Amino acid sequence: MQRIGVFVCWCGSNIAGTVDVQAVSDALQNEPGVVFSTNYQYMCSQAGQDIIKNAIAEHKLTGIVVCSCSPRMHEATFRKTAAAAGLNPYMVEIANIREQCSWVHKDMPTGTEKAIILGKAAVAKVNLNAPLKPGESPVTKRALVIGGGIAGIQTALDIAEAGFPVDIVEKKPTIGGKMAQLDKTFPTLDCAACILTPKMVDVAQNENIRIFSYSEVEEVGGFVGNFDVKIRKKARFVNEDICTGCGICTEKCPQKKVPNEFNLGMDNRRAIYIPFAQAVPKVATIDADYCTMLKTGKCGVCSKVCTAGAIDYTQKDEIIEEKYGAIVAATGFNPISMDKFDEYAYNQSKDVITSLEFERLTNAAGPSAGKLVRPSDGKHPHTIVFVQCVGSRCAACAEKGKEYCSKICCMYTAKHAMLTRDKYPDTDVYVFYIDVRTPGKAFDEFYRRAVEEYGVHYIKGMVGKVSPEGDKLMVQASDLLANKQLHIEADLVVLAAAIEPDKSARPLATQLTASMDTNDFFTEAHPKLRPVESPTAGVFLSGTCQGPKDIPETVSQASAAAAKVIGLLAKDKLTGNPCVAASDELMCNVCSSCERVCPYGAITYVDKEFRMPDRTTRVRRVASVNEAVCQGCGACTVACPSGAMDLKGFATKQIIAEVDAICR
Amino acid sequence: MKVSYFPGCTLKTKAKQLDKYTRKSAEVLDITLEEIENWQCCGGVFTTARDEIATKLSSVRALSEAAKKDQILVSVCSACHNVIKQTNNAMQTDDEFNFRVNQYIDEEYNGEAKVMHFLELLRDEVGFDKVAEKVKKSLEGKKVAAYYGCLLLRPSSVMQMDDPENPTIIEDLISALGGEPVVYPYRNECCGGYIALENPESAKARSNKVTESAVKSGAEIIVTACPLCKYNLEKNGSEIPVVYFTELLAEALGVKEEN
Amino acid sequence: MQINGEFQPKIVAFCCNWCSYAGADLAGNNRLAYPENVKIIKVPCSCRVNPMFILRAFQRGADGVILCGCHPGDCHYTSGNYYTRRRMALLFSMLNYLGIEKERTRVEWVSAAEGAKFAQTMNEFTEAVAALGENKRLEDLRCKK
Amino acid sequence: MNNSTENLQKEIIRSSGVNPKKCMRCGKCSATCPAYDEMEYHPHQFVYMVENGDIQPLLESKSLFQCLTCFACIERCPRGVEPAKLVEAVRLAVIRKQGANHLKADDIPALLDEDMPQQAIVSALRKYSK
Amino acid sequence: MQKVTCDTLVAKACELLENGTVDRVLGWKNGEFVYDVTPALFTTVDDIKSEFVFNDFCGANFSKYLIEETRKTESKVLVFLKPCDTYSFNQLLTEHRFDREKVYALGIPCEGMADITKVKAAAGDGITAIKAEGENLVISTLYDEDKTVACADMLAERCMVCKSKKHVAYDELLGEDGDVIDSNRFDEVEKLEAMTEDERFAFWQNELSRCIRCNACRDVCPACTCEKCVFDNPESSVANKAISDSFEEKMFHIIRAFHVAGRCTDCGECSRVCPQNIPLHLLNRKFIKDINSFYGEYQAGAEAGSRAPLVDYTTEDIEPTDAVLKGASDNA
Repeated sequence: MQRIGVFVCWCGSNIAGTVDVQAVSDALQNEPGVVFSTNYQYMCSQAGQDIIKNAIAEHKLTGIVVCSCSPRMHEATFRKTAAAAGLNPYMVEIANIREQCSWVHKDMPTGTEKAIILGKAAVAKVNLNAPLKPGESPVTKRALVIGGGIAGIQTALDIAEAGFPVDIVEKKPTIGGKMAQLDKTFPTLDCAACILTPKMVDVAQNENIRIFSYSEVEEVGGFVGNFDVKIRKKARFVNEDICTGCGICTEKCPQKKVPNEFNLGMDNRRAIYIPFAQAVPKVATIDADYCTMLKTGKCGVCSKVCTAGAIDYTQKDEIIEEKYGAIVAATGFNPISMDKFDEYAYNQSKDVITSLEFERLTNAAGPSAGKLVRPSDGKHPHTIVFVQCVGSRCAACAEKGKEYCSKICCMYTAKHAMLTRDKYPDTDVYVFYIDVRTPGKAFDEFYRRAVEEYGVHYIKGMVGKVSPEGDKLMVQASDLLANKQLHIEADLVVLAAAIEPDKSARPLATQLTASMDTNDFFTEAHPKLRPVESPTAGVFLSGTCQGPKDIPETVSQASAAAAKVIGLLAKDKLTGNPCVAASDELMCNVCSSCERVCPYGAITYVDKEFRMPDRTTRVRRVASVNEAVCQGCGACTVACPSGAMDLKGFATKQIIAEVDAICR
Repeated sequence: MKVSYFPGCTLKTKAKQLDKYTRKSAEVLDITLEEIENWQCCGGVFTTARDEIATKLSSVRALSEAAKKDQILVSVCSACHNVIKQTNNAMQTDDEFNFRVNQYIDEEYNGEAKVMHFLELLRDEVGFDKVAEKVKKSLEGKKVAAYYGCLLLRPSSVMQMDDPENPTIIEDLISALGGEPVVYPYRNECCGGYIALENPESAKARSNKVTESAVKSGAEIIVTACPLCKYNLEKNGSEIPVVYFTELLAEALGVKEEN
Repeated sequence: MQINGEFQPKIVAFCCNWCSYAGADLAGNNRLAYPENVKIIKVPCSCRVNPMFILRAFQRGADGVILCGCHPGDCHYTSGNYYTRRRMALLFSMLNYLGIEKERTRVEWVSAAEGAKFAQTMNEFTEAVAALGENKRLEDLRCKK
Repeated sequence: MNNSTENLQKEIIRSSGVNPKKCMRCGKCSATCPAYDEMEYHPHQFVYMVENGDIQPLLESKSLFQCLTCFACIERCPRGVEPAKLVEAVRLAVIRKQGANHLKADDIPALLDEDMPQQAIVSALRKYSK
Repeated sequence: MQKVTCDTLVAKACELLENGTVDRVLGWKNGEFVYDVTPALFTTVDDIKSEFVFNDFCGANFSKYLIEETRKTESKVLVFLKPCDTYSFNQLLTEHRFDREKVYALGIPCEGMADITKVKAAAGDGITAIKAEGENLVISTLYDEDKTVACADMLAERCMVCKSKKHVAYDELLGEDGDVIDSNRFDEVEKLEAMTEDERFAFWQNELSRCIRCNACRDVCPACTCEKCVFDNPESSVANKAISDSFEEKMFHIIRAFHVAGRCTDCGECSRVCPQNIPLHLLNRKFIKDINSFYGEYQAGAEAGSRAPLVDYTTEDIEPTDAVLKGASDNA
């Protein structure tokens, strides 16, 4: 029989406000196995933990139940407390009477009654707990960073600086990501390329970093410390080791009509191309969708002009297999499609553009060499209307955009407006906003300067319709403060499109078994306390794949993720999860059902000698669980017809005891 | 192909042309229009209030009739189509409305019928390519502006005919008939509708915007599917002719009587 | 159970640690109320739930049993919820074949981010079970207090 | 808010099926409205005023009858608020009262011309009278 | 009337024993009554010649016996398998329950077995002898003169809806092999599905409340071969060896049916041996029918090594809520 101690936490008034904690500790006092029951204001505090430690010693407790917040919050805390007092940490069970009781129920009687039942279920479970000892597994000291934007670059550099090898997988031909496409950055207005490209060069030169550009993650197996990853290196038809990046091929290629994705299709590139001058690796890539040679077998100009002999039309996709100890997702974002917002006429007029396109238009390396002109006729625009929140803050029921605030648009729009007025004072600039959100260091000051110093017209209201008429854009909008409907004749309309996670993130999350929210942003292990870890051990999050962020935030998070990775790789061994499956070999039928459902291949078969009642021995094959590989899902326990397979920590008897306690 | 046909009251009176050319074109395109027996006026507008039951019963009866015959319910008047489609949607999605409507009708109806505008029928069931094959007298050189108005497109979550802000269905039909579609920004803005009755000035302002925009974009003729749109645009002094799309269709198919 | 003459169903919810259990926590964080009738049992994955647990709950007087797991394709263990889906499809169909009201059993996919869905699901499920009244068909009277 | 206003507010919300609380005050409905200049109270104000129970001025306003039911505000509202439905519900609250029809059958002949389609008459009757 | 005679089987068994292919024979012998045929293990030619029987009452499926038999020695055992038995045989092989090398499987054709309940109903009590004559059975009783009944009228339910006359596994086949039959074995399940929930509950309560928990269904079931049955294992939390309550019985039968779901070959032994005549096969068939309708046609045992539906999945599987509706409305 266990000797169980029950500790009911008030959590200040969080629990005690809706649950009579004294009544709970009194009621649980009489449960089978309970020898001690108490309550305290903050069980997780030092004083609270001391109460637990003292009780363990004083009452010779063999198991404890803490009625408190979610185990996702403090289970680890109380396990450590128990361990410090000499109790096996897996003899601790948490009754979640905060998130799943006091916070969601209305009054004291119902809250108290439910808390008692939850407590009873936890006591019933602990009565059947057994001490568990986690296994150990080695750590592969190499990290994988998926995505080569500023987030991936920063994470990789920090990990490499700490002395661990890192691989970056980037699906585009170059690293750099969205930041490489930007012109200036808010609120300091320093040039994006000037601060990004040195970092890209650092990456290229760092001996600990390998870049797999034009590559994608194909398959992920294994678990924390021991991931097995297959990377598909797509054929770029250029030998990376030989290509010098001289760029002659990209000038001679006769296929000139390929929309240039780096400039968002606002100009053309060749079929063989280097995305931009500072690309890393600076290697040419052939676009197989457009290359005449690859499509028809006739051309070969690039091969002829390449003095290095780097062109290889027969190149095939290559699969690289590598082991990693940690994986960082840094897959970034994209502006959403404007197809569902054609009241702004994005698909009807070339002069309605997104902010990222505006960014390219003002960039010295962009399609207009930095001159702000209308894409339709190359003329200078005299009236520009910026529309904020296009697709952001949409209700789910409207089924068009995103429910969240994209966070960066207010600031970059202020930047665009300010820079326009600075460079072209003859231009009228209107910004239509719902709210201007500027919570950041020097952000509001920046926005105010746009209004006060640069004379940008900020109008509270929304644009309802943009009508292209002749070479003008008729903008119909509301001015809520003046209570007027406005009609502005504009030359250029710039839409602050909502941002969304890159489309590659969802399949990647599935491969990583990392969870995502309904918007396809990766979810954190804890929204406040573990913001750079995914709930899946060994998988970390960097940058906008976790939520909208500006550059400084992205870089901070990237470094934070790197710190977590370094902490993991610095260990030689990892303690595993002791809640793994175990087979009772006497009962095993060898039917192989468990083996068939195991997602990890953790089940093998061994020959076992059994002593029979007549003292003879018989060799029988039985299932055996590899504890280092088993992740403890429990699929096998249900597949097993004889009940030979059970799960430690979530044993059949334990769960049934909980069911019984709840239904009692 | 046999479909149920709901002409609507205006098509029996002021908009006989719309009805006549629809029927003639349908014949050429092997569509049999079976007019719903004893159909009643749809009411012209869909009252959005959820507790308006009686005004929607005539639509439900027509829908139920079509569902019984397992036929698509086709109308050609934008208003009828809008009312019937919205009513059908309410029958499918609003349980309370559905329950109350079913108290009034003999046989239970739960939104089973498929509702299509004649344009959708041409696009999705016949195919514009098939329509193009039957063209006898191409509209070549004719610059035609499609006027959608409100009722064909909105609310798009219910109507689901086309992109509500940048539709192409009529333009595609015009192209199929050999004409040159003119795209202009006001083709999906309101003509003023029934406001013409009590505030003609408001209707005039709306309609003028539409016709001016079409003319500015180089249109020679405007086509519409709605008798009220046609009335408003014409009444308020459109510089260019406004005709039903079916008239151009019949012309191209060679079944328009010269008079 | 009757409280003030009103039937209060007993509802057991098996929740996957990685998704719906966290979803329930999120419902708590956001103070999204749902009936106290719902008592959650944490499992590492929905595929840990043996049909025997569900039958046991009914036998011991539960009026409804709901199982929440990760959305198909999002299982923390890659495929656990797919097995759950098959097992429960067959079990629930069998229970209904035996005359057990189909509204008493349910599987719902609730992610860690869907606190609102969790609360809404529990509200709906409790209401549906309450409308059925007491589970008399699978309850073992000996287990009654 | 007194009782009768509160009941009226509830009734409008119920019959329209619109939840004005979803509004984030962006003003896109008013930006989009073709009849904006004919109105004393604009679509976004309808939503705001119903939400606040400030309904009396709406009941008395001519704006009620200027909405064209073109659904553009419904189409473009980023929050799915559907202002046009609210306008209709307020209008119904007025014309459903005894003798409060905005348009009477007897008035119609004077408003007609020979080209006006039936559709215009029935639509107007639907919208303006009960 | 069986096409293969007892003499043929005896001769074959003796031949295989004598030439050393096998050293034991799993066969049938008479029990207390003529219709009470029981499984038996023969080790000598003499025993076979004197005791071996084969007639219309040899329903017993021997597949399950092979688990224990093949563990005893290294030598081979001869087993007679009717077509339906071969499905169980394959299923056990799939689950690695016996050593195929230690079995000599002799496939025998089957014309369907008689149901003693039907015979008794036709002839009355006190049966002393049953003889097969052509398509008829001649029944002698203590109290009455001989009665002649058509074999076809005496067929067991499972044989009336026989799913297959084809052997899916054997070393040697006696006589001609048949075909998989398009049977209407799900008709009764469909009838139940068409009832209301209340009617179904009443039906099953009436049936299952008769259970005396003799465990015969479990003991005979070729899918119930666990080293230790959960119902006998106090650790399993469902152990309960004796009848205690009508509701408990329902639990027992649901759990048992679920345990064999996807593995049951529909051999019908459970219903055959039930002393209370509970139509237990209707539980198993419901699972088989649902599996077919949810996940595509699957017959456990049709192919050795196949992946059972419950240890398999597709990403597009039906949702449980829809499954319940589909399971109930397929034929409604």
